[in-house]
Amino acid sequence: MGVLLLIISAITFLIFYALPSTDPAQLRAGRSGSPELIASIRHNLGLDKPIYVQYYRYVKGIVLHFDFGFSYQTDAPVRQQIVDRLPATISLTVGAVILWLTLAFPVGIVSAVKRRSLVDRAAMGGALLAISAPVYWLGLVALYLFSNDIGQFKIFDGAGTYVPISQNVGTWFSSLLLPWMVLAASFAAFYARLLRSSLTEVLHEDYIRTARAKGLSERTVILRHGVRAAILPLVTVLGLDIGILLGGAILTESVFNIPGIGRLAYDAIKASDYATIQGTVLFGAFFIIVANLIVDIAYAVVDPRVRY
Amino acid sequence: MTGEPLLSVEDLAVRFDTEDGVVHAVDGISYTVDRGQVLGLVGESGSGKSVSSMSLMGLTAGRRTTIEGRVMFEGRDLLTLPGSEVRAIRGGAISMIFQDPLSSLHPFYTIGRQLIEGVRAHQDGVSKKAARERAIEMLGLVGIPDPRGRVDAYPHEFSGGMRQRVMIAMALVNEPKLLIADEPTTALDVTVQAQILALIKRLNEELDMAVILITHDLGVVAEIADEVAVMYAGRIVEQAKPEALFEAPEHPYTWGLLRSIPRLDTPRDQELVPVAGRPPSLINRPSGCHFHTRCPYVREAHRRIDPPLEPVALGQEDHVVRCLLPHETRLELWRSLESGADAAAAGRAAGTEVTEIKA
Amino acid sequence: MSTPLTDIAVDPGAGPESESVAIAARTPLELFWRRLRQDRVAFAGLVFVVLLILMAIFAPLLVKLFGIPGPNTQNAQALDDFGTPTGPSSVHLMGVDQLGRDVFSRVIYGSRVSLEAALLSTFFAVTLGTIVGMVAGFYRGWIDTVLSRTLDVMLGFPSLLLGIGLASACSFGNGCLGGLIKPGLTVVIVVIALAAFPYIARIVRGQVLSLREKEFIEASRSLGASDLRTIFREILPNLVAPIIVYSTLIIPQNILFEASLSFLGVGVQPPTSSWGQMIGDASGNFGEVWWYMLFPGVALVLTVLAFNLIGDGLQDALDPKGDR
Amino acid sequence: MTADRQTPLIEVRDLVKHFPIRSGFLDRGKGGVVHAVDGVSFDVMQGETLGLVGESGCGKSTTARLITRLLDPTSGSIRFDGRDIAQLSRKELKPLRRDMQMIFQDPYSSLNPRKTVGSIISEPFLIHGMEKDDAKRRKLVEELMDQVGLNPEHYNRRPHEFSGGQRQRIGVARAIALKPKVVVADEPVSALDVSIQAQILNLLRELQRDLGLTIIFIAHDLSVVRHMCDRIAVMYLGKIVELADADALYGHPRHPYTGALLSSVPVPDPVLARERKQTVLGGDVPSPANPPKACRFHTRCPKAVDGTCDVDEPQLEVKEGGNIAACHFPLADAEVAAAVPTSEV
Repeated sequence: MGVLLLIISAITFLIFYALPSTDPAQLRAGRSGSPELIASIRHNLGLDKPIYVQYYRYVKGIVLHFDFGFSYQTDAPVRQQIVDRLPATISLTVGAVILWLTLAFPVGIVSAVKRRSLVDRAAMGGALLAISAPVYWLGLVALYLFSNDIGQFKIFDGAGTYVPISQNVGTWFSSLLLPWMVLAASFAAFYARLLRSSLTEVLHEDYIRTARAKGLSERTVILRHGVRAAILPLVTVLGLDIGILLGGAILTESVFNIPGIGRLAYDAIKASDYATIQGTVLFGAFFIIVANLIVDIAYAVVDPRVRY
Repeated sequence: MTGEPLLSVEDLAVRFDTEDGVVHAVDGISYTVDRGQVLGLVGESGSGKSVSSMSLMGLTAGRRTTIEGRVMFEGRDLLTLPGSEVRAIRGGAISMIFQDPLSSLHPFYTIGRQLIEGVRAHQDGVSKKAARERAIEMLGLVGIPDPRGRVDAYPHEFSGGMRQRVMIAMALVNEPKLLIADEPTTALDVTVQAQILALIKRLNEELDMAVILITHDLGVVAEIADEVAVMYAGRIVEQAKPEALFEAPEHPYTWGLLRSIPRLDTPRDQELVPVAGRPPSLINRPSGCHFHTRCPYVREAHRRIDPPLEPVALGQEDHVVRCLLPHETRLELWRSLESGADAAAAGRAAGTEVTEIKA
Repeated sequence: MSTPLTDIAVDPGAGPESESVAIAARTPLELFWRRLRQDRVAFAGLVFVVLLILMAIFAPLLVKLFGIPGPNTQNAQALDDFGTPTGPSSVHLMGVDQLGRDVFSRVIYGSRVSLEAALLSTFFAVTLGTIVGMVAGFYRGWIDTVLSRTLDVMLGFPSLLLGIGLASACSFGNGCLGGLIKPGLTVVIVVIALAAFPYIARIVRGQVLSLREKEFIEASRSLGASDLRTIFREILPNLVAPIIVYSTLIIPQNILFEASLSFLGVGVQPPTSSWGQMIGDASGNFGEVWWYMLFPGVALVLTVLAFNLIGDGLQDALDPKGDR
Repeated sequence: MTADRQTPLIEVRDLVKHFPIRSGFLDRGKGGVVHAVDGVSFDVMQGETLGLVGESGCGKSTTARLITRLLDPTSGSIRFDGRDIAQLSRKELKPLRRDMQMIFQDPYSSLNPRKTVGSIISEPFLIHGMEKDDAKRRKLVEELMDQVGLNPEHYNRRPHEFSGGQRQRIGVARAIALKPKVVVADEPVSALDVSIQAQILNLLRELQRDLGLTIIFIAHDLSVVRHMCDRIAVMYLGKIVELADADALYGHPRHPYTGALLSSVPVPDPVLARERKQTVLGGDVPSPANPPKACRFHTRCPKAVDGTCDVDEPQLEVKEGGNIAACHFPLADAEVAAAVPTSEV
């Protein structure tokens, strides 16, 4: 895991320090920076050192002090920025996950059991449509239709109304409702499809026949014996998805103007703030790796054949 | 009890609607099973032996499946009973075991849990604890060493033979009157097969439990069956007591089965006589006698006339066969075949013409 | 025992498989076409995609045919007195954008970017993924370990974030790697291909691992066939079908990826029109100029949906267990 | 039958194959080895059919793959025609492959579904650069098809258009295409329906007669092995426990395992089945990853004696009647007669 992070950090470092044709020092100095100013900034940032020395310093900072350096834009420590933005991202992710799982399970199960029925076809058609729509467009359409500022039907809070949960729980909740739904839509669709195909496969297994032969009710057969085995592929995907979202739901946060990590990354990109971009990428990778580990453990919990 | 059979299957037909056409998997079969009797259903893949028995319990039901006929069990027709009542019988009075015990057990649950579930599905108000005791008792009955210690193990922690014992224990928890065993030993080694067959036979005798044993192995039925039915292309083509069937088989397909396998009880150098050709399609079934495409003794009429299943001769009502050849010819043919003649020679000896079947 | 694609005759959803019956032979390809043709929804998707490709190819011709302005023609008259773009009208079917450019025309041209980016990146991803997957799966051992770990690392990247970073890093000046990766479409294609290939590689590897266990591979080795021969003559032909399926399944993903990058302003650079970029442009004032947000979005959704339908149809058609 | 059968074509000595156990995520490297084949020695005579028989996990298939060098042996030697091939490289092996061919178990997975029958059977010629002329090669392939009982007109069909038995014929044609000296048949009929098995068994015998083939015949079905083989080696957990001529092995098995195997085979004769006193072994075959010490059969053996069988490993030696068996307490004739249907004592 540490190795993986090291590799990722090296690659991101390469991408953001070696690849760009623009000079960070120049960016920092601004448009009118004199050559002397640029040179001094370069020296201060250590940019005049060989790249491996720069990388070594960077990694050392992270490992020893959990220090991702300073934003070129605001001079604020990247770490602090990320920590500040984390609650919003977590709020968005957790709510969306709960929402999409509560949607996906019943739909996926019913579709698998009533394969090729009207219900199944309608659900899967809708799911495919939801998967095909980009989340930011869905967000814009939702805002246009339902937000209480510019919406045609003023139902939900609009973009940019997010407040931290510590400030006002009610506002926090109502401001996130629309983003949750939009973000959960395509995920719910994807999970429902995944569960349907996984459960369909499981329902052909011999042990399902055994369960039926035992005289168990169809409900028990499907929920206890079928779904239990069918969630295995969902566990993997869920772990990764949560990891990715915690690393920043860039598109959703942009559209709804939620001050999360994704929004931070987006702003940093717009401003060519490489230190911040790199910090968020590494942070995102960290979440994905942690999520992977949790998935491995969850696997062993779900499937007794897997041992560690 | 009266002379009423435990199970009586009448004209059971099972069809699957597929992309390629309608598969006539089971084509009107009838048989009865008495209390404590072991019926062996023998056939090759595609003969309909598994489908027929699964269909008794509604396990082949599906949108594209048609099941017809009557399946009378203790006075009730299983095919017309409402789902909840069929479920009460499934795993209760009739239970099943399958070919591959590993895939037939749920990999994520302990065997104890899977057994307890079976008990509690059929016996209302049984406490978990009592059900667990019952599970342990059954595991002991089927010969699992240290059942109390093993009850919380997962299926993957057992060997193949032990898993099949677990399956049998699971089938026994509700004291079934009929056990349907679908190729129960096919996936097992021969020494373990002997153990499992001995176990089934023992349970059959001790618990007076009837058994339908489905297998492709004639040796297996000879070991434990009281009655044998040979299936071909979705139908029973011959049925008799094992002694009669193995001693004086009357259907050319049965001859083919018996003569095409090497056996330990015949001379080592005995020639094998394969059944020519390949199994027929169940979508476009051959006309007339379904076996005519592979039968060396086919006559023109056999391609048109579908033979009924009838007694081989007057006074031999418990040996039935579906064949148009005269009884005497059949006896003569088998006699020659048994003494080592090939089909052509046997035909000459029996005075009947022989057609060469192309593969 | 494994059952080949074609031997399934008995409905596996209903009947036990041990009773599968040999029936009228039919090649997997025939079966596949037959099933696909019966799948009206997938077929509709296919028709849509064909039309879309024609539209992309003949975009200039179409624009002329409809008699509408080119994608970059700014029509000041289409803006009202306050400089606000006007909505759908007989002149501009889908209205105009802030610069007075015809949205319909831009939507038509946008299909070029979407298809080009998605198809080329898919092609590269599939090529690279297939090679890596085959090598890893066939040789196993340390080669597999190294390649698989690398794939894990690549899958461990937050791909959108990284794509954005890479695209933005390469989108200024002369691009990166000494101008090898130029800003604009090239960057987008490289980023998408890099993000997508590990998935293909993983799937191919899995397929090869299971094919490798097939006895015909052993047979080929026992005849003395070289590795190359085994890979190309025995394994590759068996990979064609799954590769086609997974390609069609990642095309829509890649279309969305391109659109996301362009939406965020790090994809295709203006004035080239791209659906994602149009939506991004519209996100500032979609309250008033809804048409500039709506139409490119609808085009995007329909295109992605069409590809998804095809992919689903192909997957169903090639699924040996397909019960329909 | 002929003097040929006195000359060994293949001499296997102390052949060992251990597979490392790949274990989970955290206990990697701790894993032991599976003793798939653990010191096996035997000869295969010119023109004979040698049977390797045993239950799953006994190492018979691994042995076949070691002899054909589809697997690399851990140790031991395999002399083929006087030359040790155990350590040859793939390049050095290539010319040898013409003389040694395999027939596989599963007629479904042993034929590439994407190729035509013609190209499958042509494959050996192409690989070895023989018969480069297309027309000639096609003619040869059609002759081969005819020889194994396939219709040469089906040259351009694909495997899925054939039944299991016909597919197995295709596999046989491919194996004999280069006129090999040895054919290793690994469970060639166990995946086939019973009515079809005999077709393939008869074909193999016919080809052996016509081509003077030496066959190593691997099967778990003792009846099939008895029918096909001149000499038989019985394997248990990676070792040969008994080796004898077919008549001797079936007539008077000496190893209790052989006896139990023979006793376990169901016989399609209800009268015999009822009268026979079956020896039913307890338990399952132990895991080859952790085989029992000393005599590997002692955990299931009805005749095992504590202090001997679990301490002292028996060696293969000639027992009464000429059977070679590895057992401290071989079966006596009386025991054989009671339990074994093929008993001739």
